Amino acid sequence: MTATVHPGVGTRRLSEQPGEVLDRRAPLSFSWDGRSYQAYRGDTIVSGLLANGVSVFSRSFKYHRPRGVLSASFLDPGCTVQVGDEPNVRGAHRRLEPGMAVAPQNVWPSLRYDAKSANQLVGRFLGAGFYYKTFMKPERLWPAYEQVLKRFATGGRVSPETPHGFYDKRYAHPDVLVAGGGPAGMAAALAAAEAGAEVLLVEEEYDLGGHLRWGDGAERAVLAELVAAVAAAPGIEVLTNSVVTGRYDDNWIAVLQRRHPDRVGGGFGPAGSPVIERLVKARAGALVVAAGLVERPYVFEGNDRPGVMLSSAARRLVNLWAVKPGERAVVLSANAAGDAAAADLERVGVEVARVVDARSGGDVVRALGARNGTLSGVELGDGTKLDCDLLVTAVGWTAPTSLLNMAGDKPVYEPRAARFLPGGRLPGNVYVTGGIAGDGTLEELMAHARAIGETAARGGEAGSAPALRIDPHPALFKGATHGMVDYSEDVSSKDLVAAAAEGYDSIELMKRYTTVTMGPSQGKLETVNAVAILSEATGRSIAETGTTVWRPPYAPISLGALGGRILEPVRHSPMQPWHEAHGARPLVAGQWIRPDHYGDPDAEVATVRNKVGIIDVTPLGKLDLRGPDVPKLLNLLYVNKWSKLAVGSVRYGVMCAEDGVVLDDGVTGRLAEDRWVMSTTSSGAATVWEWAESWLQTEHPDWQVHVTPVTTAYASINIAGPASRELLGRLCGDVDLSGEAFGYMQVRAGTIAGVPGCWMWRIGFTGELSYEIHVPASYGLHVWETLLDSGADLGVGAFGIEAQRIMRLEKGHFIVAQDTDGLTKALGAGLDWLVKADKDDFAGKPELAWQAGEHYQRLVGLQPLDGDIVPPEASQIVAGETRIVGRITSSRRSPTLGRSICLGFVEPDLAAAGTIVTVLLPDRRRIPARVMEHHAHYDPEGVRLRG
Amino acid sequence: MARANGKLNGFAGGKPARYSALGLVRHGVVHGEWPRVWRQHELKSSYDVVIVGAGVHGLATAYYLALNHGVRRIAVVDRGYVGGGNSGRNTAIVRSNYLTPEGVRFYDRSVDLYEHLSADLNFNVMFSQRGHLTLAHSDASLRTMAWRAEVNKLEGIDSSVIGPEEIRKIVPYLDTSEHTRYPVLGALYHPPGGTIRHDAVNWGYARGADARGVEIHQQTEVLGIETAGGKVTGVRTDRGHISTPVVVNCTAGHATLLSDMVGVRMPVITHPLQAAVTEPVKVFLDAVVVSGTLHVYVSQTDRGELVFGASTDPYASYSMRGSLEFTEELAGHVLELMPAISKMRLLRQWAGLCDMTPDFSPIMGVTPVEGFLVDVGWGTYGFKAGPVAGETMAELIATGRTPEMIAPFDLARFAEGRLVGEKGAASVGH
Amino acid sequence: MMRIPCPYCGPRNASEFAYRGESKARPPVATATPEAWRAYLYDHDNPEGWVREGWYHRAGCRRFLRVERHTQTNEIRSVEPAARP
Amino acid sequence: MADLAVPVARSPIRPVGPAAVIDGWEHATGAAARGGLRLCDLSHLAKVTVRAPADGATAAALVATHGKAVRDAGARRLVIGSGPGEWLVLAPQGEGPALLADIEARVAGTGEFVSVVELTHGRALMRLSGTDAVTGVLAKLCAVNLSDKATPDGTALRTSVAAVVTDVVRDDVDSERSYLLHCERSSGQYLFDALLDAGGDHGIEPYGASHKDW
Ligand SMILES: Cc1cc2nc3c(=O)[nH]c(=O)nc-3n(C[C@H](O)[C@H](O)[C@H](O)COP(=O)(O)OP(=O)(O)OC[C@H]3O[C@@H](n4cnc5c(N)ncnc54)[C@H](O)[C@@H]3O)c2cc1C
Ligand SMILES: NC(=O)c1ccc[n+]([C@@H]2O[C@H](COP(=O)([O-])OP(=O)(O)OC[C@H]3O[C@@H](n4cnc5c(N)ncnc54)[C@H](O)[C@@H]3O)[C@@H](O)[C@H]2O)c1
Ligand SMILES: Cc1cc2nc3c(=O)[nH]c(=O)nc-3n(C[C@H](O)[C@H](O)[C@H](O)COP(=O)(O)O)c2cc1C
Ligand SMILES: [Zn+2]
Repeated sequence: MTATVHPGVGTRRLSEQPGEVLDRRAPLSFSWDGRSYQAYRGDTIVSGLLANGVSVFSRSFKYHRPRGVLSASFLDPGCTVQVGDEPNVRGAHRRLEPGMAVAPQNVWPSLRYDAKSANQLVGRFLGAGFYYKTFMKPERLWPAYEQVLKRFATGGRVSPETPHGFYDKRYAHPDVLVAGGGPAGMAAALAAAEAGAEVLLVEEEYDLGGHLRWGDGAERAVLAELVAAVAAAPGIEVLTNSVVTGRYDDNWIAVLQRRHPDRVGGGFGPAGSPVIERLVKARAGALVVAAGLVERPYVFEGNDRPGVMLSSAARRLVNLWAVKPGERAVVLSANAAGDAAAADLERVGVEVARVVDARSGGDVVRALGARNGTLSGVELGDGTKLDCDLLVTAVGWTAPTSLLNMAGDKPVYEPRAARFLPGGRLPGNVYVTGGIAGDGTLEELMAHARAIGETAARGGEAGSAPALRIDPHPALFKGATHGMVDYSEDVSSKDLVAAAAEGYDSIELMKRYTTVTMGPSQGKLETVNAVAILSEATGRSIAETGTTVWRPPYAPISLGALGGRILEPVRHSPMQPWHEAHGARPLVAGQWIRPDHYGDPDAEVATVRNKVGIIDVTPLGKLDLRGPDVPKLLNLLYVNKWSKLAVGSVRYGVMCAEDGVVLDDGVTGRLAEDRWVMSTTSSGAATVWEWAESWLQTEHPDWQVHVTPVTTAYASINIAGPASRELLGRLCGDVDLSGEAFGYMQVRAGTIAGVPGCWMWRIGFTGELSYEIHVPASYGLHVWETLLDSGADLGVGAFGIEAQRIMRLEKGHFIVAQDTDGLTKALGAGLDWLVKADKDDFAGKPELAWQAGEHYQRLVGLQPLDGDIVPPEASQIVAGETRIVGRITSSRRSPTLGRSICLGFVEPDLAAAGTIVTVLLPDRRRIPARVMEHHAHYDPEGVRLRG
Repeated sequence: MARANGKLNGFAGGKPARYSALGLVRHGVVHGEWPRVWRQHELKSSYDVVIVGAGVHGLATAYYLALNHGVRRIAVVDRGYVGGGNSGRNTAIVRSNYLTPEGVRFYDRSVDLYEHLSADLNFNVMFSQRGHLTLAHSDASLRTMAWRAEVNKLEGIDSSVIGPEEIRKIVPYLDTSEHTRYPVLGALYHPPGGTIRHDAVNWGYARGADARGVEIHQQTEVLGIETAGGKVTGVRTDRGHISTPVVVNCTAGHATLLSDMVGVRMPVITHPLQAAVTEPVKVFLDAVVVSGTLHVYVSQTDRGELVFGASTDPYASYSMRGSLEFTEELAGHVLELMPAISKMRLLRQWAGLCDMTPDFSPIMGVTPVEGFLVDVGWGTYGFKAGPVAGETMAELIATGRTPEMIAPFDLARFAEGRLVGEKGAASVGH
Repeated sequence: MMRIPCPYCGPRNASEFAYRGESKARPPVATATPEAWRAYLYDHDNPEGWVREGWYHRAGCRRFLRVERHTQTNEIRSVEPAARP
Repeated sequence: MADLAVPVARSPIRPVGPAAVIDGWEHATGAAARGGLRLCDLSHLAKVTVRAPADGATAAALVATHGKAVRDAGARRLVIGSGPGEWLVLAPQGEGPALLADIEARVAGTGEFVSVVELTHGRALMRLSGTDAVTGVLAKLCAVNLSDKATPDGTALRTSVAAVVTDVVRDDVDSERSYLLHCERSSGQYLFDALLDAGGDHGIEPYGASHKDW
């Protein structure tokens, strides 16, 4: 077949190739660096550009050398481009789409004229790690130097305008997950499916087939058969343009599914699916790794010039995308792949000037460059110089063992084959087959794959299938000259040798010092060359030298895909519609969204103090406790005593952890002989439930107690203020609310606003006469609205958290975790009166017993002498210039008292009432404040409360 | 080892060449080789001090022992390579805006030392004081930030609480709108905080210590510690036995395994801590941004990658394999903070092993076994403390007296109930 | 992600469980010395190897479990209810 | 403001589309075609939990074992073995008190330590039904294997769905794939919205079931 350049699209486009993936009926246009080009559907960005004669796609990181195609695959380091607002797109992988705006990214000011390429000249001074050796002095100049260094950062650009797109996730449970859709992967998948397994077959490229896709007619025939068989097999789900990115504990496997332009909905669902990428999280019964082999570059001078490429790149360009990679080629071949590349090139009309056979000692010494840096010729080992614009190398393979290493395996170097092989230290549910595992004819590899697929489906031992053989291969890593090892990091073999000589002479130190293998391809192309060069420099063998650690992800994953949809549960009370309708300012309190206030918290305070207010306290934790042993549990959890609580009564309690630190507080009431309800703080609800369960299940499984969380089974409303009795009385006919019948710290059950099954407690955080009512949650909104409606003439109003905080501070009630911290034990919080050391046991008891003899700060009420100054919370209390002797934990201006009030910690010798302490304000003013007799600033005797 | 002696081993004139820009040019022109950063040695049969762990703590301790106290016969042994533990895998955030006065003073001394370390070591450690922001998403965390700021200011640290307006100016990519799930209400801003090239610190200390006669032994694992009459007498390694009266445990995540060798119990649990980097993009983020509520922090290196950290793994483990859920949560939370970077890609994740203590403070000083000292419990935050820990541990070893600065961090505090209050403000640690 | 074979629910992702740390016996409150009590609070074996520890199946059966796990491989060799015999 | 004379019960999930009060409960009344992917709020159903020894007389009386859901009372009720020694019983709207009394009577004679708690108002309940896509949509939010082999019709399990602890019951209706999802009340709206989001590309439709039909 003679090759001609296709007239319509592109100057290097070949006529139709038998294995091509182009849709010649679907031309498309796209732009590159601001200019418009034509290509076909099926082209990658790079094949489309090459077809148009563009062969330089980026500039290297440090020296700004021009870069072209190397591997023509996802890994290709020089083909990273910007697409719209997406940085670092792999141009040799990503398919072109109509209208795509592609730009080079590591250039300044332009790809053709790149000012930073001047670095090439000074490059000899900028060896690896140069920055460690300079800019130390003068110290004050370092920040300026740093700004210069930063400008050399590689990569594309992000945009602040990029919307957080639609990224999806799903879970999967395949019996067998196959990584790699080459012949081995497909054969393994088919055998596993035949054995009855549900199989997930994942292929990184857009199509199944692996290397068969760019192979000869016989290989394409096998490919067609395999593809048809996979399509027909029940139980195989195929994901293409998808990559297995990680294998984690217990075969938890991450698969990144990328958009596939040929599939309905991009492969994500019905047409029009908005999904950009999807992370599939698979719990696989077995993982079969059939990742094939990655072709390894050869290190010699000029090996990074555009025009020097791997044999697989040349074959892919010709056979998949019908692109002529050059006009005159030299091929360095150490294996069949190189020979096949030479044949392919000849077939399509590339003049093959020489096939240099490395198996018989042939070598390439340097690639010569034209003025623009691209390839103009090669110098061979025998000194011959040949003109060419294409140099193809086929010097061997690297096994991409990354997934196996994540599973605990260590690659082992096989000198005969000149590559690392899987080490065989795999967990029982991970299998390997195909080229990554060994050599053989296509038939032999597929037979092995079938055996492995069948074994994996059964959960059998990997070793039961006969192993693949290992063929000899010449060891070619670095030639006679120095060249590029890590293309994306711009690290040369000279850098590596220098680093080794400086003492960075283990592969891990060398990696960190030179940054070799730390770039976007993570060493898949580079590691083995780096290891070989280090081995030569130190005289240690390659096996002794070892590789760096392979880590997830196998291929980079977008943050969008990892993040997925935001799943942040939020919780709302039944009264939320009312709050929203009435302009409540939302307060985020953990998962709960609560009304902070409705516009004027001081006015809300006044309403409560003078009339009556209602507040939604639904998030208060509520645990239904039943069983004969509840008093035992209460005695264990709380620091105070519970044995004698009468039916109809409630009591306040404080819980400490085993280290004596205050954990939570709340009231617990006894509703019936064997039924109790414990309330907890809103944020402590889950913790206390778990705390109770842990005691019951681990220490006292014999106790008969059932704990049921009922926090949101009830809408909780506190009705507070002098008119609260009147208001509640209007809605509740079946409970005598008089002070005599229903006293302070009592609980009653009854019907409110027509809703039966409510209970009400006479308690209150605000210090006013108040009733905390708990109504079946579905009726919460009804009761809330009814309270407001029927109390209109009493001046009832809703109040929010802020008003409640002001009032509780007026009353001196502490809030756990605000007025206590991670080390505050009960006595420090002023709870001496509550702690009952004569109880046999309770959580944290020993610590509290010992605390009495210790030095600890005490929580006290404080008032600045100047009542107009409100010291911000966290203001420190100081003695002398800087000695900290306490701090303000809560502070507000009290609208009721018309002055500032506080709670705070002070050293014990300052805790006596009347002591004047110095508060240091954030603005550095020092103000005097008086330690008060009580925590409460308002109605310390609780007259109003009991009223 | 073909060239073990001769070229690869030892400085030409016994002194390291000074690094300088001029030196770079000279080496560039004449293609001379730089001398080794540190030398290789045969293991001797005895040393005055054996430091276990060639992380920043072990190396800095050796360096200051030699530098400040003239101690010479020091061996730093490590079962891997220099800086291969947490010191080589941390996110390299340095700051001093802690909560307790003792903590603030201690870390501030470290920042001081770091500020001059490049010059002192003649090795550029690239300390980048780009500013450090700890976001507050609730009034509770705003209160803790204020608390820290107040204590910090009293100790003379540049630290204050700033509002969303100012935050936006420092970090334009941050979503400071009110209607996010976790609105940004404010932040603790600490201008001298920043990042450092962690490897450079490790190598710089190693080079400096080596130049002062310290022997650094890589690939040397301690298998046992010998005692007689309650005193340390020697160390058993996989390369042979060493007699020594002093062993210093600087092994971070392996701290209890080493202490177990002499029967010293320590309240340390080893939790993996993971980190990750993205592919590089052009620099768009200057400051270090931390969110305790969202368990994540991020900075951008001069190379352009974002470096992410988070909270420790939820359960104790010695596994450094890492997990997918770490990256998922990380990305989800980062995108809540900076929704515009969803197209950046995560390049690599890794883990270290953190020695967590009950009060988020280290354990430093003597133990019940004479001659067995510890400098552990550095958890998720100990890289920044390397210099000061080295300086104070060296003083303790050389003088036998516990410096006042580290007295609060003694091992006995747990049995005596004197925990340090850093837990009070424990957010995402680093 | 590690999987924990819950005796009640079957194998589930570790993220459904809350880690409770090494299982330790609570010293008798009446006689505990500060040393013994604080060893209970703070001391851990922290081995690199097999450890017996508590897990709570928070998103499942809500049972407290005692799990034997290897801290290097995360392999689990036994799971049982946490109730002390 | 609504007419406050008669108490109205409301689900934690706000109705999408038209709504009406039926027998004291506010209901969405929109319809969705059978066969399509759809989601319906069933929070109005009566719910009672029972705690008792896992293997005693109470357990025998309730029939369902942990992990299974069985129809009872002529299919009017669903007894769900929601945990070891823990059951959740569902019944039509308004039957909460009767259900409670009935179960209490059934367990009274056992002599076992039993707690029966009505949680009608404390939990949210919804049904996700439709074609095969149902599994795909739920699999976006729930890590448990939803295949027929692993979790056939009649399976009950508690797990995390969209990061909320949820009882998932495979409860096919007329051989159409269907799941009941039951969670703590205040997260109900969030879970409902998360399912609508997950099913968005499959055209998920919210609808209101007749309160007697579930
Ligand atoms: C992901 C991550 C992020 C972090 N981020 C920060 C941060 O931003 N800022 C910060 O200040 N801190 C951070 N830290 C914490 C910090 O890294 C550590 O506290 C610090 O590096 C500890 O240093 P080290 O010298 O004590 O221990 P390491 O550096 O861990 O060194 C201990 C050494 O001991 C060796 N060793 C162990 N056992 C033996 C033995 N038996 N024989 C011989 N050698 C042995 C190990 O090989 C290791 O090299 C982070 C940690 C991690 C893991
Ligand atoms: N002649 C060539 O050019 C060439 C190249 C490679 C392999 N081979 C030969 O191929 C035979 C082996 O076939 P095979 O099937 O093992 O290899 P293969 O290279 O044909 O197929 C492996 C496939 O796995 C995919 N893959 C790799 N890692 C992946 C991951 N993490 N997730 C998803 N997909 C991933 C690759 O994209 C590739 O398509 C051997 O004979 C080998 O020598 C030949
Ligand atoms: C601050 C910092 C930045 C890093 N940047 C990169 C990077 O750009 N590329 C890379 O491959 N790894 C990077 N790493 C990770 C290292 O490659 C490596 O994973 C880490 O040091 C842990 O070592 P290990 O993976 O060998 O166990 C970075 C690590 C740190 C601590
Ligand atoms: Zn369970």
